Order: sequence, then C-alpha cells, then structure tokens
Amino acid sequence: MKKMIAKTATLLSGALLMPAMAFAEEAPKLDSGDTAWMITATALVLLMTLPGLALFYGGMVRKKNVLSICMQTIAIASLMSVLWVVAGYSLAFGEGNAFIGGLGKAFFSGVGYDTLSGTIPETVFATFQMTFAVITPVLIIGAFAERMKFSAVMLFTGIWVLAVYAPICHWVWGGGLFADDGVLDFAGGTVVHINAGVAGLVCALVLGKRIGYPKEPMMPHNLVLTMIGAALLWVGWFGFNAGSELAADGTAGMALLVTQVATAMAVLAWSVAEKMVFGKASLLGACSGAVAGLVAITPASGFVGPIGALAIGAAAGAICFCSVAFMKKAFGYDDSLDAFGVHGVGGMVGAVLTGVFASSTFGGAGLADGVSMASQVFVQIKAIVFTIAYCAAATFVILKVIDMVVGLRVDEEAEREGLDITSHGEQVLG
Amino acid sequence: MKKMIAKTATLLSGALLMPAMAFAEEAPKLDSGDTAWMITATALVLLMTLPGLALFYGGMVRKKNVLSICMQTIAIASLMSVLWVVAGYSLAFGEGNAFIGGLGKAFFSGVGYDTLSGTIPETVFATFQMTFAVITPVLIIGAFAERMKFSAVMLFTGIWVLAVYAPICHWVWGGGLFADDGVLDFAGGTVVHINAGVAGLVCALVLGKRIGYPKEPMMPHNLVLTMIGAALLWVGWFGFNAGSELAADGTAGMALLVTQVATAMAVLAWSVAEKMVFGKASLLGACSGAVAGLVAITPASGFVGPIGALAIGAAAGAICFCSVAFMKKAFGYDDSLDAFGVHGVGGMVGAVLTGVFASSTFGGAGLADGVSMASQVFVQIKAIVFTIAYCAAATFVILKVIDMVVGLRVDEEAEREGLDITSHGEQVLG
Amino acid sequence: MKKMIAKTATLLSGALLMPAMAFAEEAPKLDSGDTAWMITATALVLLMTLPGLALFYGGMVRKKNVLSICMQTIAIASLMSVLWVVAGYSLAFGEGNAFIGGLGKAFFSGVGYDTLSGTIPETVFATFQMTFAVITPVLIIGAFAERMKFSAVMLFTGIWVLAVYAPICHWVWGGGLFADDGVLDFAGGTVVHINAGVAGLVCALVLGKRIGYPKEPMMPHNLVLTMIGAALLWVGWFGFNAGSELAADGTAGMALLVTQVATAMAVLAWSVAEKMVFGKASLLGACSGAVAGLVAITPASGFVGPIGALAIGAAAGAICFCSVAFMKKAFGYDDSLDAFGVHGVGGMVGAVLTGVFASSTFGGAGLADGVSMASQVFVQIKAIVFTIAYCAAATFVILKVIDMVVGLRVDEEAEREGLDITSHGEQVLG
Amino acid sequence: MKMIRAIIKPFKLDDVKDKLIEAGVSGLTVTEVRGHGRQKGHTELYRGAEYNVDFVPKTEITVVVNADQVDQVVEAIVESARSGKVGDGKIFVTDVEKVVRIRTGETDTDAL
Amino acid sequence: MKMIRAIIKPFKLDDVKDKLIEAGVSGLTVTEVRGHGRQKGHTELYRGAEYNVDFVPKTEITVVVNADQVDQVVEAIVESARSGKVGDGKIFVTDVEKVVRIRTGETDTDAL
Amino acid sequence: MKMIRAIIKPFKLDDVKDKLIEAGVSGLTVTEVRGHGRQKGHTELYRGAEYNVDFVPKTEITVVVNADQVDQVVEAIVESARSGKVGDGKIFVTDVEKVVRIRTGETDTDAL
Ligand SMILES: Nc1ncnc2c1ncn2[C@@H]1O[C@H](COP(=O)(O)OP(=O)(O)O)[C@@H](O)[C@H]1O
Ligand SMILES: Nc1ncnc2c1ncn2[C@@H]1O[C@H](COP(=O)(O)OP(=O)(O)O)[C@@H](O)[C@H]1O
Ligand SMILES: Nc1ncnc2c1ncn2[C@@H]1O[C@H](COP(=O)(O)OP(=O)(O)O)[C@@H](O)[C@H]1O
Repeated sequence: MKKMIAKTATLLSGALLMPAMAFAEEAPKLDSGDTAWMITATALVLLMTLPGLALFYGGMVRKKNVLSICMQTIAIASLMSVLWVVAGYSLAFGEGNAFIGGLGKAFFSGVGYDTLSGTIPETVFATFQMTFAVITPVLIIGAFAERMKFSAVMLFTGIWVLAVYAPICHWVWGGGLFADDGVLDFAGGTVVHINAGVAGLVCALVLGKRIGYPKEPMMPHNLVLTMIGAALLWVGWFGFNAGSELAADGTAGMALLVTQVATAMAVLAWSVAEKMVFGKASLLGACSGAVAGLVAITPASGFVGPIGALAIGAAAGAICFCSVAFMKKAFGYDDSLDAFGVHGVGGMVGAVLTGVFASSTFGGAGLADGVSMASQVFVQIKAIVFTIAYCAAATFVILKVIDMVVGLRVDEEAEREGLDITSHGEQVLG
Repeated sequence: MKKMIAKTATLLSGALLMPAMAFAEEAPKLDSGDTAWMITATALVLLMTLPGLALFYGGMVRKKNVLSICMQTIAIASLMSVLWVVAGYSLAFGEGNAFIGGLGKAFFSGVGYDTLSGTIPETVFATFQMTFAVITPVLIIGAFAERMKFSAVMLFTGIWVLAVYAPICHWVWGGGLFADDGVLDFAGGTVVHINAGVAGLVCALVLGKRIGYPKEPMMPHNLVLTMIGAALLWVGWFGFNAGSELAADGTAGMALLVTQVATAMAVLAWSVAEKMVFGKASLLGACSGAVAGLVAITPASGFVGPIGALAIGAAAGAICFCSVAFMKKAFGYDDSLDAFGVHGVGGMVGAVLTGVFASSTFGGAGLADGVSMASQVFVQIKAIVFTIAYCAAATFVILKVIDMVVGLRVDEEAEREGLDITSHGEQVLG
Repeated sequence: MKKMIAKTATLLSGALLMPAMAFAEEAPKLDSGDTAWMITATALVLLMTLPGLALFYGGMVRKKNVLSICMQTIAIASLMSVLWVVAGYSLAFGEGNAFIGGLGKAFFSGVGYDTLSGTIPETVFATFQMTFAVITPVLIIGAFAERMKFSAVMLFTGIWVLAVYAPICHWVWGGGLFADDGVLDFAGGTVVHINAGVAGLVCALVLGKRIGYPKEPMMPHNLVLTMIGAALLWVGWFGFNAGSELAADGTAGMALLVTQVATAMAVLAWSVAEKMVFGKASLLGACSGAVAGLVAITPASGFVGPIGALAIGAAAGAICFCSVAFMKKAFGYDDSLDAFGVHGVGGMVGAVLTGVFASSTFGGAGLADGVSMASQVFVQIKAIVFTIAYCAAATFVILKVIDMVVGLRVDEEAEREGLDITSHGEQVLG
Repeated sequence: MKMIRAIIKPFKLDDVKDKLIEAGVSGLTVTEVRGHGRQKGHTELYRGAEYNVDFVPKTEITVVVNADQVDQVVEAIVESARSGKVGDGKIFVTDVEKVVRIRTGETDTDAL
Repeated sequence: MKMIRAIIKPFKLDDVKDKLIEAGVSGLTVTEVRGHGRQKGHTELYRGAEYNVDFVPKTEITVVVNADQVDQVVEAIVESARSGKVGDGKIFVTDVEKVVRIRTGETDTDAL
Repeated sequence: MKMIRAIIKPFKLDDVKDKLIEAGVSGLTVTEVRGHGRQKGHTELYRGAEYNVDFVPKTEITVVVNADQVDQVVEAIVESARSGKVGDGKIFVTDVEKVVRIRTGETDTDAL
C-alpha cells in the first residue's frame, strides 16, 4: 500500500479503498496513533536484519564463518543506511522518470521536522523505507556465504542497492513503470524478496561452489541461533507487513492476522512434507517454513483474508521445501543458505497467489473493478518477469566488474581456515 | 479487562470503570492509538514464545535436547495459530453456552477488514488472543521436556488447546461460567498460568521421571540462553499485561508500571532467599524469580498499584523459590523445568493476592461496590479450584488416550542419545 | 526534551517549539497515540538492558565470567527498579532544590491510574524514566567486569543511583542546576552516558587491573552474543531517543531518523579506521562503532538533522576507536569492556557536537534566539565538566567506603576460576 | 607404572570414577572424544542434504597406576562401564617409564 | 599390539577414516586438539589488543592394531592425510601391552 | 624417542609453551581435558538441585622428543607449570617406537 500514500493513490478503485486512503484524500495531518505504529514498525523491521537475519544465517554456516556473516550483516546495514540518505531514497521515491527517481531528495533535502507523508512524518516514512533497503541486500548474503571477499561484498551491495533496488522500488512504489498496471505488492514480495532471491542465485552461479561442496559435510553449526533469527524475523515481519499500510487501521490489523496465519501454516506444511519425505521434521525445516510463509504472504498481506492466508502458507511451505530439497540438488548450484530457494521461490509463489486470493471470493479485499482473477495473475507474473530480467542482468554485470577490479572470492586457504579469522581477525571460542 | 470489551462489560461496577470502558459504551470507533498499541502488544506477546520461551527452556535442558525444545516451541506455536483460526477463537469468544463458545466464528467467519472489537479492529483482538493460545501450551513443555515423543507432543497440545484452554478462556473472558462472579483476572493468571502449570504437573506425573533423575547430573547447558529468554519474556510481558487493557490508556500505563515493579521485586526476593538458603544467588534463580513475578502480577496488573506490586513480587519470588527448591524434592515428581513450580504456584499466589491488593486500601483500583476483600479472595480461590479440577482431569484423560494410541515417551536409547538427533535429525555442534 | 514536558517548558524558545509542546501548553489530555508510543518506547529501552547490554558485555568477557555479567545485569536492573519506586523517581523528578528533588513522590505516591504527565499517563513517564535509571548503572559493569564481588556490585550501584544518578538527572531534566542554562541533552548524553563512562573509569582505576592484564590473552569468548547485544541496543535505542520526545510526533520522527543515520555512519567510520590502522575490519569494531554512534547521537537526537547525524556519527566512530585502541593502552588502566572509552568519550563527543549541529545552518532544529553556536558549545562543555567532577568525586568516595566495609574484589583464586562458579555456583557447559 | 586408557560411554563416567576411587586410584584425567566402531552413528538431514555422522561421542579416561594395580583397575572399569550393548568401549594398557608430580618434583610411584 | 596416534588436519578426517577402514581397521577414536609446530597460527585483534594465537586446530586419530598391521596403517594415513603443505601432521607409534573389550571382557587381539 | 604428556593448569599453557620452545622443542600438541585428583572441584546449584563437579579443567600437553632430551624437557615443564598449589599436575613419559612426518614421509628423529 505504500505507493498509494506515496503518490496519493489514483490507481486502485472500489474494493481496495481502505480507511487509510480516506485519510489520504483529505488534507492529511499528523496522526499520533499512525505515527506511533510506524515508528514501532520501523524498529521491528530493523530487528529483522539486526540481529534477525544475522542469526538466521549465522547459525547455518560452519562455526568458522559465523562472525563473517554477522559482520557482513551489520556492515551492509550501515552502508545501505548511509547510501539511502545520500541518494537511495531520492532515486526510489523522488520525482523522476518511469525508470528511476531523481536526485531532488538526495541527502534528504526537504525532509524536515514537520514534513508529512500522509498522516505520519516523512522522516518516519523515509526511515521505514530505509529498513527495507537495508534488509534486501542482507538477504543476498545467504547465497554467497562462506566464500566472498569482504571488500567485494561491500562494493557489490553498495552498487546493487542504487542500481537495482532503488529502480525496482521506484517501479512498484515510487510511481514508476508498474504504477498504472495495478500490480498488487502490499509489502514488497517483488521489490524485496524476488529481487534478493534472484540476485542471490546469480551470485551463487558467478561465484561457484564452496570448496568441498557437496562432498564435505557443511552442517549448520548452531540451529539455536537460526531459531532465534527466524523468530525475530517472524515478530519483526509484523512491522514489515502491517507497517506497509503506513497507518494503524483495519488493513494493518488484517495484515497482522494473515501474516501470523500464513506463517504458521507454512511451518506446518514444510514440517509435514519433510516428515513424509525424509522421515523426520526438523527445526531447520520449521524455521525455513516460517520464512517461506512470511515471504509468500508479504505481497498479499493487505489484500487477502484468513482463508487466503492458510492457502498461501500451505503452498509456500510445500513448494519452498521442494525447491530447497530437490531443485538445488538437481541443478547443482551452491546457494549456500537458500536465499533463492526460500526468498526467490517463496516470493514468486506469493506474488502469483496474491492475484488469486485478493479476490473477494476467497475473503480478500477484492480486486479492482473490472479486473478478473486471471488478468490480475497475469499482471502479477508480468511484474515478476520484469523484475527477474532486470535484476539478473544488472547483478551479473556488477559482479563481473567487481571480479575484474578486486576479485570476488577469498583464496583457498582462507576459505578452509574460515572467514572469521582470515577476513576479520577474530573468532568464536569454546 | 479483555472480557469487558469482548462482551460490552456489564459485570464490574464503580471502582473498576476505566477509560476504556467509557469508550466501549459509546458507539465505539477505531482509535489509531489503541490500535497502534495493540498491534505492538501482539508482536510483544509472540516474542515471549518465539524465541522467548524456546530460549528460556532451551538453555535449561541438556545440550542434546535444546533443538527439540526449540522445535516443539515453533511447531506448537504454529499448530495453535492454525487451530485458533479453525475453531479455537470461536470456541473461546463466539456465542455459546456457559461452558464453551459455539462455532459461529470458525475460520474467523465474519472477521473482516473493518470489523471492530471495541476501539480496535477485531482482527487485532483475535490475533492478540491467538498469541495467548499460542503461549499457554508452550509453557507446558517445561514439564515434559527431554522425554516426550514429538508426535505425542503435537497431538496432546492440539487437543488440549481446544478441549481445555478454549473453555477456560471462555469461562473467564468469553462470557462463560465465571462471567457473573466478578473474578479478577486481568491478563490471564488463571487462564494461562495456573492452567499451564497444572497441565504440566499432570504431564510430569503421567510421563514419569527422566532416566537417571535425580541421580545423574542434569545441569542446564547454557544459562545465557535462559537469560535471553527470561529477558524477552519480561519485555514481551508488557504486551501481555498492558495489552490486556486493549487500549493505550491509564490502566495500560499502570499495568506497565506494576509489571516492572513486581518482576524486579521478585528477582530480588528469589535471589535473597537463595543466598540465605544456599549461600549464593544465581542467574538461574534471578531468571526464575523474574518469571515468577511476571506470572504473579498477571492477574493483578490492571487492578493494583505499585505497593501491591512490591508485595505480590516479593511473595511470588519467595514462595516459588520454596516450591522449586523444596516441594519438588519432597514429592519426588520430575517437573523438568518447573512449569508447575513457577507458573502453577506463581499463578495461584497472584490470583489470590489480586483479591487483596486490588483494594483501594493498598492503592489498587478498588474492588467492586459491596465486595469485601475476603469475599473477593473467596471468588478468586473458587476460580482457581474450578480451573485446577477441570484442567487436571481433562489433561489426564487426553494423555492416557494418546499414550494408548501413539505412546507418550521416546525409547530409552533415544532419551540417552538426546531428542535432537533421534527425533529431529540435527544437533548443535561445537 | 523530557524536561520540557516535565516542567512545562519555559526555557527554549522559537526554533525548538515542537508540536508536543503545543499540546503541553493547552490543558493536556491523554493522547492514545502518544501513550501507545511511550509504552512501546519503555519496552524498547528495557530491551536495551535485558538482554541487550547483558549480551553485549557478556560476549566480550571470558567464558568463565559470562554468567556473572548476565547476573549482575538482571540483579542491578531489578534493584534499580525497586529503588526508583522507593525514592529515585522522587529524588530526580519530585519538587526539591537545585541539587536534588524531594521525597514527595517516594513510593510513587500520587501517581495513580489517571495521573497525567503531558499527554501520557504519569505511570508511563515514570516507568520510561525507570528504564533509564536501570540502564545507566548497568553500563558501568563494563569497567569492572571479571573481578568485582557481587555484593560490592549491588551495594555500589544501589548507592550510586540515588547519590549520583538521581541528582544529575534532576539537574538536567528535573528542574535542577542546569534548568536555566539551556543545556541541550535530548535523551541523556550527559545524564546517562558521560555519567556512566566516568563512573566506570573511576571503578577501573580504584579496582585495578585484572590478574594477568595485559599479558595473558583475554579474548572475547563469543562475539555472536556481542552482536546480538549491539543489535538490540540499536533497535531499543529508538525507544531511548525517539521516546525522549514523550510523544509520537515530528520530533520523534526526526530522532528516529538521525539515530539510524548516525549509528550507521559510526559503524562505517570505526570499520574504516580499523581497516586502515590494523588491516582488518572486525565485527567487534563494527559493534563498538554502532554503540559509539548511538551514544553520541543521544543528546543530539531531537535537535539535529540528517547532515548533523552523519557528522556526529563519523566523529564518534573515529574518536572512540582511537580512545579504545590507543588511549587505554597509553594510560594503562583496565577498563575491561571500554565503558569509558565508548560511553564516556562518545558521550562527550555527542554533547559538544550537539551544540554545533543543532544550529539551523546544518539542518538542525535551531538554537534558541540569541544563542550563538559558540555559546551553546560553551554551555554544553560546562554541563560536561560539572557532571564529570561530581560523578568522579562521588563515585570515588562510594567505592572507597564499600572497599572498607565489604571489599571490592574477589580473591585471586576466584578470579582465576571465574566468577560464574565462584560467585554464582553455575557455569556454561559445552 | 602403567597407563590405562579406557574409552567408555559418556553417561557411565560417574560410575566408573566412583569405582576407580574405591579401587584406590588417586587421580585420573578425562577427555571428550568421538569413536568409530561397531556401534553405528546417526544420520543428520539439513534441507535435504544428508550427512552420515559415523562417530559417536565417547569419554576417554586415562589413569596411571603402579604395575601391580593394573588388573584390579581394569576389572573395576570393566564392571562399572559395561552396559552389555555394542559400543561399551575398550581399554588399552601401555607402559609408563617415568612420572613426575609438578608441584613437588616427586617422581614415579611417589608421584601418583 | 601397537597404538598409532596421528595428528592431522581436521578437514582430512573423513578421507583418513575411509582409508583406514579400507585397510581393515575395525575401530578408531578421534580427539580435537590444537597443535604448535612449523605451521604458523594467526593474529587476533580486539579493540587494539593484539593476540598471537600460535596453536592451530588439529585432529588426533588414535587406532590400536596388531603389530603386523602397523606399516600398512601408517601408510594409509600418510597417503590420505597428506596435502603437501606445512602442518600436515605427525604419526606416533607406541606399544600396547593389553587390550580389553569392555562389553565382552575379551582381551588383546580378540578385543580389537 | 619418548612421548611426554603433561597435565597442567590451563592458565600456565603459554608459559610452558614458551619454555618448551626455548628448550628446543619443535612441536607440541595440546588437548583440553578434565582432571580428578587432590584438587577439589566445586559445587553447582540449580534451583535447589546440588551437583558436585569433581573434575577441574586441565590442559594436556603432548610432546615427542628424542630420548636424550627428556630430562631437559621435563625440567622445563616442571619449572614453568609450577604454581606450588595443589593441582599443578603430572608428567608421564612413555616410549615411542616410531615417528612419521606425514608431509614428507620422513621418519623418527628426522620427523621431529
Ligand atoms: N582399534 C581401535 N583403536 C582405537 N579405538 C577403538 C578401536 N576399536 C574401538 N575403539 C573405540 O572404542 C569404541 C567402542 O567400540 P565399538 O566397536 O563401537 O564397540 P565395542 O566396544 O562394544 O566393541 C569406539 O567408538 C572407539 O572409540
Ligand atoms: N614433537 C612433537 N610432539 C608432539 N606433537 C607434534 C610435534 N611436532 C609436531 N607436532 C604436531 O604436529 C602438527 C604439525 O606439525 P608442523 O610442524 O606444523 O608441520 P609438519 O607436520 O608439516 O612438519 C603440529 O601442529 C603439532 O600438533
Ligand atoms: N594417577 C593419575 N592418572 C592420570 N592422571 C592423573 C593421575 N593423578 C593425577 N592426575 C591428573 O593430574 C591432575 C592434578 O592432580 P592433583 O592430585 O589434583 O594435584 P597434584 O598434581 O598437585 O598432586 C589431576 O587433575 C589429574 O588430571
């Protein structure tokens, strides 16, 4: 729903008119309740990255690389925040053309103590959006974990957020390319998850496999960390999804509910699938299922109802399980922590099913007047395809350039000894 | 206070009329501030379970069982969420008889984007309540940890939430049995804690002791995890208690304050008791004291003042310490992580003392007109007894049936090797 | 901004008038949005201590002392909460003289279900302030970690919060000494951080070095814990800074934004400095940078803009890095976990730069009419000097008295074996 | 003097230690090890990747005694460490030429 | 019987184990150790404090075999553990006087 | 060649290592162990359950040297590991029949 507020909402009619929009159409003034919720939501989304993702991924690597994951997370988060101030916010949400915003808001110029965005301060809107720009490149870590040079990681994510994230964000929420298509992406299924997942897959392919993969055992060293991470992602995601309403209202409430329901259902679906296929339901599976469910409900969260949430959760859990357990093996790439398998695939499942379950037939908020389920699904798929194409091409080019300039991978001995010591000079003891 | 909103509050008069009720009696409309707080509160209560309880309990078991605790937590949380949608919410809060609600709200039928419950969306109320239904069965894990079959755990908690939790919730908050008694249970001392504690005790008795208990050492493997868990329980409990006001007002503020004060006091009480009896104050003791205080202030949180909070905290800390350090040993049951000793006993201490300290004599919000402290305490005790009786009997029957169908305990070798590997095929390394 | 609400704001004119103040000047009534935010902010600040600081510090000590850090944290937090009820709140915010408040609000007398403080319940204001009184003494732990007697820790912090924290809090926010100076300390740079840092330095000097320091290796045993702690400090600090506005408005929004920006910038600054000086950027460095940035932006958060935040973050990261990497070595004291190096130094950097970047020249909210940048900086420095002088002297006296009464340090064997077992009878296994 | 190294099941450690002390042993040293033998390990499954972990956790006890105590000590270990199931472990006896107690400098039998 | 203790690089463990089983070894015990030798360690830096960690993680394999198997087993280890780089490790062979299988009480060659 | 195994207090490791290198030792291997002896352990208390932990953390140093170096090495260890308090540890010397350096295949004295 971000774009509706961000561009005073002209594209969706009838069934999708929510209270927030009613507000948006009067001369909006600051609402302390909406502001209270959005500051909180911002904190919740940051919690997803720090320490959420750091732990979710950190627990899955070998012990010798856990600090490198944590360091990459915090360093990327910081770099993205600063770049967002410098230019990112402006490129995504500033006035510009269909492809990208301009530099009018660079260094947050014009964003002051009393600038509003809808019923909340623009500072809050911009910081909320900043946390999205922070988490997206961190998601990609999962694909290149345990083998990429720290300098290359920083260069890559820094360029990527400006060259790939900002434009796609502009297309969907900033009034760009998809603005008139009626693409339904409530909280960033396409912008964040498909985008990060595809970028991850390209990274995995360009970097190649970890030494010893898949012969040597590469077991997650501490799934307690992964569980903490998954739990914080889950809790923080309420900020991500219900916060994307930019108000504390009925749509935010429904986003809260369906987020919880889809996630729970995805945990059960993944666990049951795992039990049936491999004989045991595992904690790693349950955590993966939770994230898959969260990813899939993201685009749908303000559009569907509880029944849709159950369906989307079940589909996401089962399909992502298959993608991780079979597809990766079949194709043989080394997406270390399944950034593509969970975020890419889960994002696509969610984006497509949003087109289905937003329909009032399934208790959703309803499609726009004159839009059939099939045509909505088509629109959704179009947005996915565009995103994949642009993201994959741009990511590939960026990686190749960085490879020529500083190199992408650490040397063999460093990879064996672990990045904690070799890249950062520290390690976890005992 | 939940029930007051949920059934348009007719039972408590005079001294207990809070601002929230004033709202409730006008034609209520959505308040963005209340909604902001309640979405946040919902996130906070989920945080208590995920990862709060998983860590609180997980740190206390032996390393070979820590993932099983985490897995049980996340799997139960998911199952409860889905069952709450399917039927739980309706059985607890739908129209029904004195014993249980009907199925009119099954699959959340009638809960849409703009349905209100008081001043907040019903989606938010229902999700907030869902997090209570999630945490209660997870609390029981503490009693059967390290030895119960995963399939039995899932079966047991799934049946229990519908057959035990939902009805008792209906009695206290849904307009059932206790609706006209004036039982004071602000945030669920009876519904959640006594209920879970008693169910835990029954589990411990029916399952029997862990192999080697109490001869072999069964030390908590990582109390840092337990501390994180206790801290997240503490922080999340602000959502539990202040959230139970269902509004951001003066009562919520007082609930916030007394929660903090009682908990702090209980930490000190437990620590001092431990220092006096055993010579050292321990972190595990401090964490246990915190939870004991949180449990005991739960029913009282919107009814008492700071003085009452100090008293309830001190009592809870000291009494739960004794129950855990002496009573368990005396009776010889193996309540592995003291689900009964802390939640059951702490819940009873709190429920009884609520009757005392709600009185305006002690700076509380005051008892209802014409109700004496003694008669209020009697009402409180009556509710406790009813709850214990029903919960114990029903829990016993459910366990016996499951024992016959799939068996309750893992086999000896699996228990020795640890549930992480034998039940879930994974372990914590290094 | 706390003091403005707390004393109906007479000191800052013109440029600093924020919406919250407008409210404050009408007959204030409860605002559910502000209350929602402030309850949340209170939870966030508690999260900083529990488990934030416990983990941040706990990960940096040797494994044999990690539980002692956690125990000190939770026990101090509890003691401070109770003392705040008993007398602390009254001494800081009650009517009194320029040096200290009176005992009129001891035991929170007069703070009831419907007492307001501005637009929020006074219970919420008092609990929010309680969390500040909780975190400040816990920060000091970093200086005396791994060697101080538990009884001495409790005695020291208990006396210190009443004798040092409460008066300084009164000076800045309670209408005391600095009330008419126009000192800018939005969220407690002086009261909390300089205060804690200086007290820490005095502790380090009075207690002396740890056995074996600096010859024996004393590596942080688990920087994953430190990262979790730093991340929770970061997220919770939104409550600390944006919460200090006591309302959900434009100033809170800007506080949110600049907190994020300064912190991110400080992470980058520390990391780059470390990379240049030592050849590698480390996770511990990034985490330390984050905290340095958070500390430095604290006094500035409601007064500066994004540009000021970038500058303050960069300065804090670079300067605190130097203080920790060179100054400590040069002077040879053992501030075990750099309580002074990060909080003391960072606090001073922030307090001074607040005087610079609050100016509207740099996009800040602007200095008071007729106040030049130089004179504001002078006022800031004066407040720093006063605080240092009083804090250092009082802390020294308290420590010396305690040393005579119970002794400050554990004996050599206990220090070797570790405080976990010797002081608390427990340890982390595996 | 002889060094006796016994690989046993971890949960038997307390029993064995008690028996050894009863048998007059004055000191012993314990190491956490992993063993591979007849007792099979287990399978771990992470997102479809299957790993056979064919080492099981074992505890190694090292005790140095006078040559004349060897049989008695071996006997004590066998008795207390036996569960009758595969994986109970092995005992190895080797010769020790010299023992020194660091604190006092005493050597050989005096040092035990 | 002889006890063969080999200190190897941790990531070689699986290869060595497979080779040993091929060579007819029926059991072995593994310990995580740290080694100091020609292979240099690394430097750790914490807030300006520099520590030289001059132990590197190694894995020790202990296997007891009949005297006549020693050469073959040593050979198998050397082959499978060699990477050709400094730090590949060492093998020590000592004499074992007695072996007992705890489960059955069998001794010496029968116990292996 | 001889194998010298010394059980020492963990915080003495660095001193001992330095002394050994001074004494001409070219390599050594370290294992974390737990010891039971005259030095008493401690008591842990969890919610009223009391456990006597009667193993204390120790560090074991293994170093293989030529027979003629044994006395000097033992001396070096004793000197550097002694604190004079109970629990300083023990040194055991055993015979080694064969040493192989994996990297080069060199044997015995050449391999040290
Ligand atoms: N030849 C050997 N050399 C070294 N250790 C051995 C040897 N054989 C067995 N072990 C150790 O003894 C343990 C138990 O042996 P196993 O064959 O599983 O059962 P059992 O002792 O009942 O025959 C193994 O896990 C391993 O640690
Ligand atoms: N004399 C020795 N006694 C005991 N262990 C040794 C000895 N020499 C080497 N080691 C062990 O062997 C490992 C490898 O030795 P090192 O000198 O690094 O390389 P290389 O084996 O290639 O000569 C060391 O890390 C140490 O664990
Ligand atoms: N007979 C023994 N066999 C094996 N290890 C022993 C023996 N006696 C002592 N140790 C080891 O030496 C350590 C120190 O011994 P202890 O009796 O505590 O003190 P001291 O070395 O001062 O006599 C013990 O913790 C144990 O690890």
